Formats: sequence, structure tokens, C-alpha cells
Amino acid sequence: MIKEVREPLIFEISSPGKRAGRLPVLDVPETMDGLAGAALRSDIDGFPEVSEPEVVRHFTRLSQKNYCVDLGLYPLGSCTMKYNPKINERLSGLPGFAACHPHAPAELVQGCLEVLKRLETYLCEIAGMDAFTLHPAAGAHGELVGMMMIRAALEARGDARKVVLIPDSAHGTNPSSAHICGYSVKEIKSDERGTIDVAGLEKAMTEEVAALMVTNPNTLGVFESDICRIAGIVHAKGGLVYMDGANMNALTGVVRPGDMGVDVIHINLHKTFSTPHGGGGPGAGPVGVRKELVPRLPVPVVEEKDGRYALSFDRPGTIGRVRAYFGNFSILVRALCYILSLGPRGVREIAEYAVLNANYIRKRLEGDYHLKYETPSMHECVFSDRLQKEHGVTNLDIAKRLIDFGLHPPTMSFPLIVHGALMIEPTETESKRDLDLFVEAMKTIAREARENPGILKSAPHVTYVRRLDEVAAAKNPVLRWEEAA
Amino acid sequence: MIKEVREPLIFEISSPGKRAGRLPVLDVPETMDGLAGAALRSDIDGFPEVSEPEVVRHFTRLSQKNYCVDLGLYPLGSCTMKYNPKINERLSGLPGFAACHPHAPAELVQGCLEVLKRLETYLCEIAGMDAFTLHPAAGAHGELVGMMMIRAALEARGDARKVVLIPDSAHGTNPSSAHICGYSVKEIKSDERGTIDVAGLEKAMTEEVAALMVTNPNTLGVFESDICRIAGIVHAKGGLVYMDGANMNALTGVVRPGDMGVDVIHINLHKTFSTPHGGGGPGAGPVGVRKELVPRLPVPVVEEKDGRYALSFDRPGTIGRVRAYFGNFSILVRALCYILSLGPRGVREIAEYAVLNANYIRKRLEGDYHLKYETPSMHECVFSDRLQKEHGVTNLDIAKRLIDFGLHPPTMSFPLIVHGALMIEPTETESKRDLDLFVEAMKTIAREARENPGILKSAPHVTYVRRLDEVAAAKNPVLRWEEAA
Amino acid sequence: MSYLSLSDKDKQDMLAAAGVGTIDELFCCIPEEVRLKRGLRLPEALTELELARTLEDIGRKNDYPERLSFLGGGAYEHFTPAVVDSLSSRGEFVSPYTPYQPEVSQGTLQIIFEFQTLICQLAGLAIANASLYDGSTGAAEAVLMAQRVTGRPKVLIARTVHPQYREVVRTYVKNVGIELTELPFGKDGRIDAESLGQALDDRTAAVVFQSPNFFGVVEDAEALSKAAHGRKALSVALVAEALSLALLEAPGRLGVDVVAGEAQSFGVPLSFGGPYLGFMACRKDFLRQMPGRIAGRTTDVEGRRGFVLTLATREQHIRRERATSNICTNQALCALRATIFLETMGRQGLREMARQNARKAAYAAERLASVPGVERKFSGPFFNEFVIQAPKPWAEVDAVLRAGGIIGGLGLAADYPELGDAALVCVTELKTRADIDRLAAAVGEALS
Amino acid sequence: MSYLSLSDKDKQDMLAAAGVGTIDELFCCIPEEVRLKRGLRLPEALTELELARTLEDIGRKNDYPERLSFLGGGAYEHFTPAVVDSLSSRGEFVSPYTPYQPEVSQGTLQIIFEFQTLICQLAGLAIANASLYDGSTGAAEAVLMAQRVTGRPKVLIARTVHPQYREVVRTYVKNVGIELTELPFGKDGRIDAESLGQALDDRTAAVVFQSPNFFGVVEDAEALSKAAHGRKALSVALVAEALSLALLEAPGRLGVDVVAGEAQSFGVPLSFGGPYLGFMACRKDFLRQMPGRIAGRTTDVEGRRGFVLTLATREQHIRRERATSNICTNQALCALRATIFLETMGRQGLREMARQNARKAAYAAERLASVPGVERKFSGPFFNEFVIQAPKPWAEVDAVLRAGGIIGGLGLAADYPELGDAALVCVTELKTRADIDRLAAAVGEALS
Ligand SMILES: Cc1ncc(COP(=O)(O)O)c(C=O)c1O
Ligand SMILES: Cc1ncc(COP(=O)(O)O)c(C=O)c1O
Repeated sequence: MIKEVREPLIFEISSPGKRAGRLPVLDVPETMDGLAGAALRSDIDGFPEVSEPEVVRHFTRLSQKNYCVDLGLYPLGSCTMKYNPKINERLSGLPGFAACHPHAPAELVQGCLEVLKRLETYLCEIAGMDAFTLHPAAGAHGELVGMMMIRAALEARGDARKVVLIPDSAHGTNPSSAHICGYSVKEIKSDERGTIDVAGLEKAMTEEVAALMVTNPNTLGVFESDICRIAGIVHAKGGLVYMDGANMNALTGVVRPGDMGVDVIHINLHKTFSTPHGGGGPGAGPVGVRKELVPRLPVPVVEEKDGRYALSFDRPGTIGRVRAYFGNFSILVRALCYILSLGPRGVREIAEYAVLNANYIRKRLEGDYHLKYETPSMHECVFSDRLQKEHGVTNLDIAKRLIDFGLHPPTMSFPLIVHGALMIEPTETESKRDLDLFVEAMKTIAREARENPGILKSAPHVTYVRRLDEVAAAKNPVLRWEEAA
Repeated sequence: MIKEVREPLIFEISSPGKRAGRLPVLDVPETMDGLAGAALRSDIDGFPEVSEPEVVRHFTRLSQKNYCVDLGLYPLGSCTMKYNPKINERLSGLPGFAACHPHAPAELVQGCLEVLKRLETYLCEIAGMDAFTLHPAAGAHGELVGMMMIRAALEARGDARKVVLIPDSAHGTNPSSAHICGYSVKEIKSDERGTIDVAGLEKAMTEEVAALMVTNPNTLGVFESDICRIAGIVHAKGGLVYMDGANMNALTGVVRPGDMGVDVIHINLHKTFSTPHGGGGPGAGPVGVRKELVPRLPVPVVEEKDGRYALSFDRPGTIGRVRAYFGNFSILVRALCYILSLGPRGVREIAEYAVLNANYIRKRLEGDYHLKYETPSMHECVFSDRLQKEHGVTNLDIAKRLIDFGLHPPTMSFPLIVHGALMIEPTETESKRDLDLFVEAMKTIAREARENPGILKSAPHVTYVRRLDEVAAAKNPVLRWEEAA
Repeated sequence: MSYLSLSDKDKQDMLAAAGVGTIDELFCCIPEEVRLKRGLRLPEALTELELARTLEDIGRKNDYPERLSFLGGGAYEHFTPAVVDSLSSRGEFVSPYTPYQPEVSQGTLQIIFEFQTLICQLAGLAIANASLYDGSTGAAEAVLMAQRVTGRPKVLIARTVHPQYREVVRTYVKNVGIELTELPFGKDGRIDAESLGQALDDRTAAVVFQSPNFFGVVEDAEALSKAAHGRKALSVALVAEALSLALLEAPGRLGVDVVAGEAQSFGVPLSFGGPYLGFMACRKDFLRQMPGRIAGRTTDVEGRRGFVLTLATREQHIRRERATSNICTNQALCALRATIFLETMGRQGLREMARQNARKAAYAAERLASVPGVERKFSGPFFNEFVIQAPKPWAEVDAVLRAGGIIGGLGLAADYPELGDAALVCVTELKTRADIDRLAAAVGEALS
Repeated sequence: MSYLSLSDKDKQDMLAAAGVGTIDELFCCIPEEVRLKRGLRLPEALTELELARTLEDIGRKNDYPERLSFLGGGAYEHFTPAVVDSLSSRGEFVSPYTPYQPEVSQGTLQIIFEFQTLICQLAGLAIANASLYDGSTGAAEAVLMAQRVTGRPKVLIARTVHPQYREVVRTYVKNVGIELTELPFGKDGRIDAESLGQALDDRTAAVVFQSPNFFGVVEDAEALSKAAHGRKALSVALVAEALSLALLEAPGRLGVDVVAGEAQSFGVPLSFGGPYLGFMACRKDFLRQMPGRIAGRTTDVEGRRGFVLTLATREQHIRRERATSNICTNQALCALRATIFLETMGRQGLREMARQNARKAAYAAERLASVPGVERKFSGPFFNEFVIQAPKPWAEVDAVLRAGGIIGGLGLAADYPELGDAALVCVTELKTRADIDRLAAAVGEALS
């Protein structure tokens, strides 16, 4: 609660002999015979020794140094920071699920398998795909799995091809995932609308090209209106269309990727389907495919036969295993809960209100901030710091100043095609009051940028630490605590 | 996280039509026939209408405006703010306990009854009494029940008597409880040691006197060394000795009230036995009695017969029922867990380390703060602001300034015999580091009082609100939100 | 398990600083002869794992939770949104003391202020306190308060009040010279108006009734209040099922002067009877006679709104024997749960919940009444509980139901011998139509 | 349930402000022909109560949790102190994004820094990252990293590595031109030294082994590392049972260059296989080749210590196709649980837990080996798992045990046909002597 209080590292409050965790007295012989011949260690140097009350205070205090969705608006573009329902946290931890071992015989975990099958079915309907795999642990993992399936499908045709086309507005994981798949990346320029330049695509789309990775709506929050033509061009040359579905929040129930020519798509359950981000994960990145790619799905695949569920491993043509066991199961339970609690109407309302909230913010901030692309926004809008730059103020200064207003900054690290980007995604669960608090803060900051830029430069002022030196951190990295020699 | 952020009242963010809580569609006829003839209301004027995300943010933000044991040292004298084990929170909420209805037949709630019986037994051993009742919901309730039993016992002897003797250092609930029992209160002065003036007691102790209510250690943290003589004096005149056991934390395993002549005692489970305070309750104030008073116990009483438990109501001589059902059950479960996890040695260590920590603080602060009574301290020590008064600084200023150091102030409202009291009780679960942080803060404040009293007068400086006007609050009370007409 | 935080070195350093060699020296002022010379006779310490296993085993000895139960009578099983647990379990709510230092307790204080407002809105009265222990002690406090306000010695209390509440009131008033007179009930299960008329006189401090009463029947609060006021006595309404306040006319609007009761229904688990949530609301002019803590609004030195505990001059730590009550620690955390519950259910959700209770109870009453030999005992309006009369001793019916995994209701023979074989059946929103049909069928079998 | 927060009026006001009449107008740029003209075919919305009942019903269809199980093989059931759940479930930990804004993320960042330190201490290596998806993908990342570091195309991987880890590695390397060669095992259940010698050459990037390996046997990390270094290849150790690190010599001290694996054992529930906790530690000079996020220490403008995500130039959002990995979101909340778990168990507690695993496993191995016809398959040292060989097909034994409520172990026939009727038995600190004796007795019966 007090700004000045600095929380020590646990190692700094450790002292010999203290302990919290204790176990019952051993009820078997003391022997270590089983380990005879193995090199054992005599201690764990520097390992912490603290009491339980100290542990509780340490983490309670640290928790209060975090901002989070439960505290306020978190308009981090491309991250869909919506409310995470508390009931889903409880249900995903039910003993019936939490205590199941991944090696348990399928007959004894029919409930878990039902969860997987149901979620697959619902995602197919929402995305308009023929099948889904739930194995991927996150969006980037989904991209990798999706591209592997594309490659396997092309190889089966006799030619894996060499190149993957990716718009310059794409998220960094796209090229990176394509690369691990053994593809070289060719960048597609965006046109003045911020969307894929169709002419440019037509030129670039050769028989060398395995696939186009398109994000729709793209990272500008703009819908690729030519998506059908684009898909046609790619397909005409024998390529496949991969869609990065991280922005599904703009589309649910309104339009289905499968209906606009997409062959493969990944969805971030930790975005569109409300599973919490947990400060950086775990999430889940299920991948949906069209019929032609179904044989390529990673193993195992859950199969249902009159109410009984089984795991199928014997699938010639599969890309193989992409992760041990069955993916981030408890995250999948949360997503299932979310879909069940929303229903058909509620799932469509996600997109409706996400887009309404984003457009409300956009309209209210036009004029105060520069909008590089006039194209209509879907679930997020990307302003830039161009007007503020005239006063020497950057998007970073604006971001840090927002913190003083008790708000989280927008995304600034991309899209790379907008310099000084401020990518704002409110999500559908925000109240008008919280949206207005944000708008007012942004307007105040725009004024401060003109009248008193210094206060932006020195922001934030109210946090436990002020602006941190990230350059020094990278220059001489200190990545762990070490006992003062 | 941000000091400036003011959280509105829920009523101020309410707007028509919003809702969080929903129920399944009604599966029976719509009829209201059952209520025919009853006056119904058409609405609940002003009742809040908000979404679930808004509820979560409201309470998460409000929670961060509280200081608590999980955040740091809480040296509130006479309150025993020790660490509340997390495991006890989980176990007291086990479905096997939480779902039990108080009207359930005894045969179906044997587990609950076992909890009650076990806790009674363990408290008897710890306090050295013959029986315990677990009905009282808090310490004051326990005092009332204890005094009622004393009165009933005396009435059975033929004379309830009129007066109860209470030392001037006693907590306010003592006289108040005696009063509700129909007794008038006579105050006993403390001597220069801060303990009961035995000569004075001898004079005051007449046949009119029903009982002496003694707190031991008393609210100065001083042990009543003459307790045995005192009990002798009271008993000699046919009176009974009631002990306020709120300070049991100083005695567990070291000395048992029953062994020093106490006839009736209440214990605060929410102090000595680690059940959390919850911002003001719920707690529990079990009352222990000597054999002679067992017939007076409130009903029902749990009885065990070869492993089976039953409730006995038919007890001639009982004072009757003091609360519906069986007391604050889930609090009792927590206390049982605590005793079971500590064991004989651990229970004694409560007192050992509580007294060590208090004496450590006392020794380190002697000289910086005035100590009215030189008598050795047990689990707490009571300083005063006398040295600081010379600089116009009061205990209130010292208290508020401690907040700036991220610490909670000591108790100031009593004992009334120490003006400007600073009653400090660290408890046994504190680390030396946290004790030292407190000592250093207190020393700094002592210096500031001399050199820069202004900063104490204006404290606190780091909280969401600064010093609040309590006089105005009482002068024209605003005790609820009302719709702006 | 031990929760101590000192290493051996810390301990030694601190003993030295305290100027002693051993901890025992610190107990010097305890007379040698009374010190405990042996170790306590308690079970050996358990580790967390052993403790969990032990308590889980004890919990499993309870054979009630899995059953289909229609028990009510002062403790009710209601839906509780998940947010109530996740938010109320936060350390910042669980581990602080009473908010004596307002600057570091604004969370708890604002919540009490909101709780007081919600209770006032439900009760239709001007002021409410921060909580009392439970419904039974709340009833006792209301009776004591009525005496303080009126200075009169006599209190009329309805026999339709929760039997345990009446017992507690009796225990409380025994030593302060209040005479209790019990008011009988009529065929409709309500207070018998005639007997009330006879009992009421100028020595009467209050008419104390419960609505819905212990039989689930809604009393005529307006008529009772009129009668009481006719003799300048107070009208005191007790509420054991607080959810009813969402549907029934607010007592304050019917002339009731004081409402006291039990709010366990608002998100507080059954937990074998406690901790529960006593509450009290009353007319503004009784403010200085009100027991318990009260939070009020004020401002800080910078003019910011803030909240504090106020009117402490009523309380024991200032007034000592002249305090309005001896209560100190109350049920704050339960009040917090209720506040989260009420704000989550909200204006529409709470009323919908109340309506579903009334409708499901009405459906159940009808289904049971259609069982040959079974009839509803009282004709008065009821909320979510009603009394049925079986042609057999209830104990026998109960035994059969129990064998089928059902707890059909609460037998009244012990508390109301005059009712013979009657039982109190409670139906909340958690019971499905199928559950109710199952009960009716089982009762039918039990009687055939 | 709906989690929207706009009232109808809010909605109208906002549409007006946005300059449209209906929400549909906002979707104008979506071509009419592709828009969905019908409602989604999903089950109708459930209220919280219905949802809870539905999921609880599905959960009850799992017939595993109540059984006495000796399954391990990459996922382990360990004691988890209650503080892990109560602290890790706080909204401030559950609901923030990746800590891109360090000033409002110091909690998460400091915890990552502590996690990295704890992993380094356990692994005996200089640096560790903030987490990877799980043990299997961690293994794949380690292989890719070995190739980047050495520029060599060939990787030797032990057949004693978790079969699923090997499958995942195979899937990952398929498209990047890495040749995998599998190293056979000997009678002791360890890598066959001779075959290793033959397979190792100057094209070898790394020798990848798991210790304790999938059979529970501790490999000779020192010898394997020496051999690898002899050819300037890296020694990469995989760890599936991270608890073993508390008892076995730190891999870094035995010459291992990279340790990657699964830390689910540190307070992360079994949860049918995920989310789990991949981790990686390595030598300092590999820092710029390390995949995944890393937190580092720095200072703010006022000189206060603080933490930030650092060395992002390795990562995809800067490096794009030249990044060290495509990983973005990782397993932060699981790493938090592990950090709370490790700091609570502490130096003594964690080692005691590891010792109890070893001792209970040794006891179980002895008891089972005493069952006529049963023998331990491998002679090598083991931690908390071992392979037994039954005179009957394991499936048959398993069927009998299962009928008795026991899951005796993991049959190896599918993954290791060459082992015939062997099974992998895991024993953690949660198994009592009685549990183990019950297993031995049941196996005896199954075979008689
Ligand atoms: C557009 C886009 N694609 C892909 C990703 C990667 O998803 P993940 O972080 O779950 O790996 C992100 C995450 O921010 C994203 O915004
Ligand atoms: C010495 C003493 N006696 C009695 C009490 C009253 O206990 P409770 O608040 O549980 O009613 C207290 C509480 O502070 C106390 O300190």
C-alpha cells in the first residue's frame, strides 16, 4: 500500500534453520540403497530458508506491485485483456479434473476426454473449420503446428515449397514460426488502407510459395476486406491460407474464417476465450483445419463413438506429436466453461461489444491523437504519437503517463508499420465508465504534451519504481541473485 | 496501486438494467399463490445494478486499501495479530463441514460433533479447566456467558449478590458484560506495579461481591503475580474469580488459569488460536469452567459415548441457550486445526516466542519512549507518549506516522490508566527482520518528534486518504448512501 | 507445523538484547508453584499433510452433505456466486483487525458503509449497524434496545418466533428485569390478534414478531405495528430468512420500528450453524440506542471522502458499563460476503431469486398436499417454507425418507408439542422440480 | 451468463458517439457474402449454477482420482502446501499480461527473477529462463539450441528419454535438417556406453539424455558429458522429475552444458497433463542463444532496484524469423506456483521431500521384488521410479489391480516392445507404507 516500501528478494531474508514446509515422519526404512552408485549432492547452496508467514507476506506484497485486469482497464492492443470469470477458475480446478494423471487409462478419464471433444466441436462451429487440435500450448505454438501441417500436406503433394508470405503488419511470431518450419519469409507490403496490397500479393504469389499467413482483422484492427480474393489468389497458385486468429474477438458469431477461404487457423484461448494471462501464460493455441488437412493433425486425436471417448494414435500422415500429453488441459476447461456460459447469442456479443467499445474510443480520441489509417476499426484502433512528437513526446512517454492515472498503457511494440504506435483494445467486458476514464486520461495527456511535456517525460510518478533503465539491464545482464561472496 | 485513485461507492456506478447474478429459468409454474394475502414490494429502491467485472474490480481495489497481517507487522496491543495459517482456511471450508445444516440429525453430523468435542477437550487441558462451552461468538459474548454462569451458580446458593469488581486497567467489555448480567461494577485501582492493589481488593471484597473479573496478564502486559492470593481473598468471601483470557497468548503451556484459582475463563480463539480477525470478526469466545459450574453450561452440550456423539439439552441448572445452534463452527474448526498442527511443544512455543518478541521490542525502545510501569512485560509492553508530549506530539501522531513506514500502529484507546498509551503486541510469528523494521521506525519517529514534529502532525502521507475528521463524522452522521434527490 | 519466524541465531541475539539467558527467565514473575511442570497432554504435532488427511477424514464422517435436504428453519441453502469466495478470501479482507485506524482500513470501512446502505434499502429503515453475532443474539439486542428506548419492562414475543431465538432472548433478559409474554398463534399460523390485544398494555415496551415466522408464514406486520403503536409500544420485526425482504414489503414501510435478524442467506455457508450474520436496522431517532459498530462518512484533511467507525460513545470501550451493548468483535467478514453477494445478484437477480423461492415452495406445497393424508397445516401466506401434517408420526416418515437419501423437513414435535406430527419443509431456488417431485413421491411411499 | 458491462442506455449513447445507428453498421467492412447469416450452433447459454452442475457432472465421469495410483513417467503427484493455491490465485497474479510495462509489473518480474535463481541453484548452472511450455517442448528447444551453438547437424538422443519427449523432438527437427540418432540402453537401464562411443563424431551437436531417465534410472551424467566434450559436442540433460535435482548432484557440476525439462513436480497439479512448466538452464556463454523470456535486474531513475524483461533482441517480436525461438506466451503462472512451492519447502524441506521419495521407492522396489515371479528390470540407481517385470502380460496384472481400485504402474509394452511385460512404478512422498504394502499384496494376488 505504501509506494516507498521495497520488497527484498526472498534470498535476502533467508536465514539458516528457518523452514515452512514439513513432511510426516518417514514410515519406511531410512535406506538409500536404490540410489547406490549415483552422484548425490550434499546441499542446495543459497536455497532460501524462510517461515510460512514470511512467504505469505512476500507474495502478498509482490502481488500488490502488479497492475491487472481485476484492478482496471487493460487496453493492451492485440492481447484482448477481457475479464476472466472467477467461476471458471473454480471449475477448472475441480478435483475430478485436477487429480487426473495424463497416463491414466482412457476408460478412467472419460470426463477429461469429453471436455476435449466438446471444445473441439464448439471451436469448429465458431471458426467454421472441419477439425481442431487442442495440443498447442500458446498462439505461437499453434502457428508452428499449423505451418507444420501445411508443410506436411504440401509434401504429400510432392513439394513442400520454400517461401511463406507474411504482411509487414504481422506479429513477430508469424515469421519466427514459419522459419522453424524450414520456410523462408517474404514480406508483403500493406497498402494505404493498412490492408494487404492485392496487386503486390498477386506478384509475390508464385509456385514457390507454400502459404500466406494473414491476421484478420490485422494488427491495425482493420478487417482484410479482400480476404476472399486474397484466398483465391493463394489457392490458384496451389498455396494455402493460414490465418492468425489472435484477433478472433472481433469476429465471433459474425463471420467464420472457414467461410472466407482460410485453410488453417489458430485461436488464442487466453484472448478470445477469456482464460487468464497469468502474467505471461499458460494459455492455449488450438489450431483448426479444413477437411484436406485433417490427416495431418498431431497425435493423439480424441475420437467419440456412441458416447465413449478414445485416443487415436495410429494416423498415417500425422505430423506427429507436438507436445507431451494433451495440451494445457485446465486452460481448455476454462474455455469450454466460457463458451457454455455465453451460448450462441453471447458468443456473438463478444464481437459486437468489443467492436463497439473500440470504435467508441476511436471516435472520442480522433483529433487528440493521429490516426495513420482512416480505415474503419474492428476490435482495436491504432493511433500514433505523431501529433505529440512535435512537442518531443513519444508514445513511451504517453504510456508511462497513463500509469499515473491508474491505467495500463496500450501496445507500442508493433505493428512496425506505424511509428510510435498506440494500439488500443478495450475488449467487450469494459463499462462505459472505465472507457470514459481512459478517454479523459488520454485527452488530459494530449493537453499535457502541449503545455507541460516534462511531466510526461518524468512519468510514471506514482509507482513503486519509476522509469527503469532497460538498456543497462541488457548491457550487463544480472539474471539471478548470487550470494554476496 | 495508485494513491490518488478513489473508489466510488457501488451505488455510484450502478446503472439500470445491468446485472451479474442470474438463475436458471424457473422450472415450476409461475404462481405466487403461496403468498396470496401478503404485502409485496414492487422493487428495491436504489439497489445496485452492476456487471460481474465491475464487482470484481470494486472489491479488488477496495481490498488494496486495507493494511493486514498478510502485508506486515500488526502490533495492535491486546489483539494478538498473529499469522493465520492458510491451510486452516481451506480445511474449515471443506464441503464435509461447510454443507452441514445445523438442524441435521446428530447421527448424520458426527464429524461436526467430533470437532466440537475434541476442541473442548484440548481447551480444557490448555486452560486447566473442567469443561468448556464453545457457543460464545466472541470474547465479549464469552464474558456475558461466563458471568451468567457465575450468577446462576450464586443464585443456586441462594444469593446472586450485587457487585462485580473490575480493575481500572480492564477492557471495556468487562464492565459492560457484567452490567448486562444485572451487576453493578466497582472499580479496583491498580498499584504502582500496574497490578491489582491487594490491600484495596481486600477492602472491596465483601459478601456483596459476586465476582472479580481479572485479566491476566493484564492489559499492561503485566502478570498478576499475586493471582493466587487474590483468588484466595475472593473465594474466602464466597465470590468467584472470572478471568478474561484475551491474553492467553502469554501463558499457553507455561501456566494454566485453572491452576491459579480461576473459576471461569473465556479465551479469544481469534487471538491466541490464530483464527483470522476478518476486519472485525467472526471470532469465537469459548468459556471454561471449574467442576462446580459445569451444571450451569449453556445448552446444548456435546456428549460422547464410546465413539458416538450426541447433543444433550436436558440439563437442569443450565443458564439456557446463549446463541442459536452451536457457535461459530467454522472458526472452531480453524482453532482445532491450529492446536493439532502445533502439538504440546508448539502450543508452549506460542507463549515463549510471544514473550520473547515483546521483551525484545521493549528493551530496544526503552529510553526512546516512556514506560510508566517498570514491571516485567509478558506478551506486550505499554509505552506512553510522555517524552514526546514535551514536543507537542501525541500517541495519535506517532501512530499515524508509523503508517508512513508501512506499519500498523499499536493500540492507543486503552488501558485508561496510561495516558497516551502505546500498547505494543508483536506476537510469536514475527521475524526478527520485521521486529527490527518496527523498532527502527519507532526510533526514527522519536527523533522526528524532537527535530521535526510537524511531519508527525501531518501524517500519514502515503495513504489513499490522509487523517480523517472523526469528530465531524459523529457530529452530523452520514451512515448510508442515499439517492441524490 | 510451526509458524515461528526466528532462526536459532535470531533467538540468541534477541535473548541477549532482552538481557536474559533463557526464555524461561522471561516468565520470572509467574509464581513457581503455579507453573506447569509437565508438557501439555495434547496429540503430537501434525504436519500440514497429516492435518489435511485428519480433517478430511473427520469431514467424511458427516453423512449429511450428499443428501437431498429440505431443511430450513433459520438456516438456508442458497446459490452463492463464485465471486463471493474468490473476493472474500483475499488476505486483505481476512487478516486485518477491526478498522480502528481508518487511513489503512478504507476497504473494510467503505464495505461496511455499503452493507449498512443495502440493509437499510431492504428493511426500508433509516439506519443499520455493521453487524451483530447472529439472528438469535440480534433478537436479544433488539429486546434490550426496546427497553432502553421506552423505559418499559414488558415485552410480548410471538410463539411463532424461531424457538432458539426465543430461548436466547429469555437467557438475555433474565437478569435485567424484563418480563416476557408469549403470544399464541391461530389456525393461519399467524399471531392470534385477540391475545395480542389482551396482552398489550402501557407497560409494554415492544411487540416482537418474526416474519416470515418459524412456520414460514408471513405475519401481518402492518396490523401488528398499528396495535403496538396504539399503546406507544415499539414494533420489532425479526427476520430469519433475509431473502424474503427482496419480495415482501419493506418492514419499515409497514410501520415496523426495528428490524433485527439473520442474513446468512446472503452468501454465508451453512457451516453447521455458524458463523452467521446478525443485522439490525431501525428508525433514525433510535441511533444513540443502537448496539454495535457503525461506519460513517467523513472527509480527510485534503477534503477527500473517507469512512470511519463513528458514534463510538455508544460502545463499551468508551461507555463501559453504560454502553448500549457489550459487543466488540462482530461478524465483519460475513457482512463482507453478504455485500459481495447482494451487489452481484443486484436489483434484478435478488428479486428473481426470491420469486423462485416462493414459486418452488408453492409448487412443493401443492405436490405434497396432493399426497393422500398429507395437508398443509396453516392457511397463512408463506415464502419458502411451510408446515405439513402427516397422518403418521413425522419420525416414522422421516426414517423412511432418510433411508432413501432424503431429509424431508424439520420435525416440530420437540419445539411445538401442540402441533403433533407436523414438519417444516423448506424449498429454495436450489431445488429442481425433479427434486420436489422426488420428495412428494417418497412421502407418498412412506405413508402407503 | 454474460460478462458485458454496458446498460442499454450506455449502448445507445456509445453508438451515437461512434456515429452509427446499429452495431451491425460497425461490421460494414466485412463482405456481405461471407457474413454468418444464422446463429451459431452452440448449446444455449448456461447460468453459473447450471454451468457448475454441468462441469461437476463431467468431472464425476472421471473414475481415476479416487484410486491408489502409482503412475509417474513424466507427471508426478506431490504434496503442495496450501499457501501455493491461496497466493497464486490472487487476481494480481492471475489477470495481468506479460510484464511488458515493468513499472506496473514489479511483482511478476521479481518473481521471475527469483524463479530463475532457484532453477540455477538446482541445476548448478549460471543462467535460466522464465519458463518454456513443458518438458517435451523444452527438450526440442534444447536440441535446436545445441544446433545453433555448435552449427552441427547431428543429435544423439537416448532411447531412455521420455518417449513422448522424443516424439516431440522428432516433430520439431523434421524441417530444420537435424539428424536424430537414438542411443540404446543396457542391462542397467542406462545409455549403452559403447554405442555412444560409436555414434559420437565431429558432426555431433549434442548428446541428449534424461536423468533420472524414463525408467527412473539415474544416468552417469559425468561420463556422458565427458564423452560429448571429447568430440566438442554439448552435453544436454533432460529432467522430467525436477524434484530429483534436490538430491542428485547438480548437472552443471557434472559437466552438463544445458539442462531442460519439466518442473510440474513443484506445486503444479496433474490436471490431465497440463498446463505444466518447462524450464531451461545453461552456461553463461550460451546466453544469446537461449530461447524464451528472461528477467534481469536494473535500476530506476531514482536509483531504486527494479526488474525488467531483458535481452529481447533474442526474441521474435524484435528478431522475427531470426529469433532464437518463436515462443511468446509461456507458463508464467506455473512458474509462480513453483516459486511459491520451492520457497515454502525451502532448503531443508525440499531435500527431505526428495529423500522420502527415494526411500519409499526403494522400499516399494524391495517389497515388489519379494513377490514370487516379479523382478526389478534394471540394476541402475533409481530415484522415485523403477521398472518391474512380471511373469504375466502387464495388461492382465493391471486388470486385476484395477478391479481392486489400484493403478499399479504404467505398462511399457507400447513404448518399449522390447521390454515385453514390464511396467514403470512410481512412488512419491504421498504414498504411505500401507499403500505400498497394499500394492505388493495385490500384485501377489494378481500373479497367484
Ligand atoms: C497477433 C498475434 N499473433 C500471435 C501471438 C502469439 O500468441 P502467444 O503469445 O499465445 O504465443 C500474439 C500474442 O500477442 C498476437 O498478438
Ligand atoms: C482484554 C480484552 N478482553 C475482551 C475483549 C473482547 O473480545 P471480543 O472483541 O472478541 O468481543 C478484547 C478484545 O479486544 C480484549 O482485548
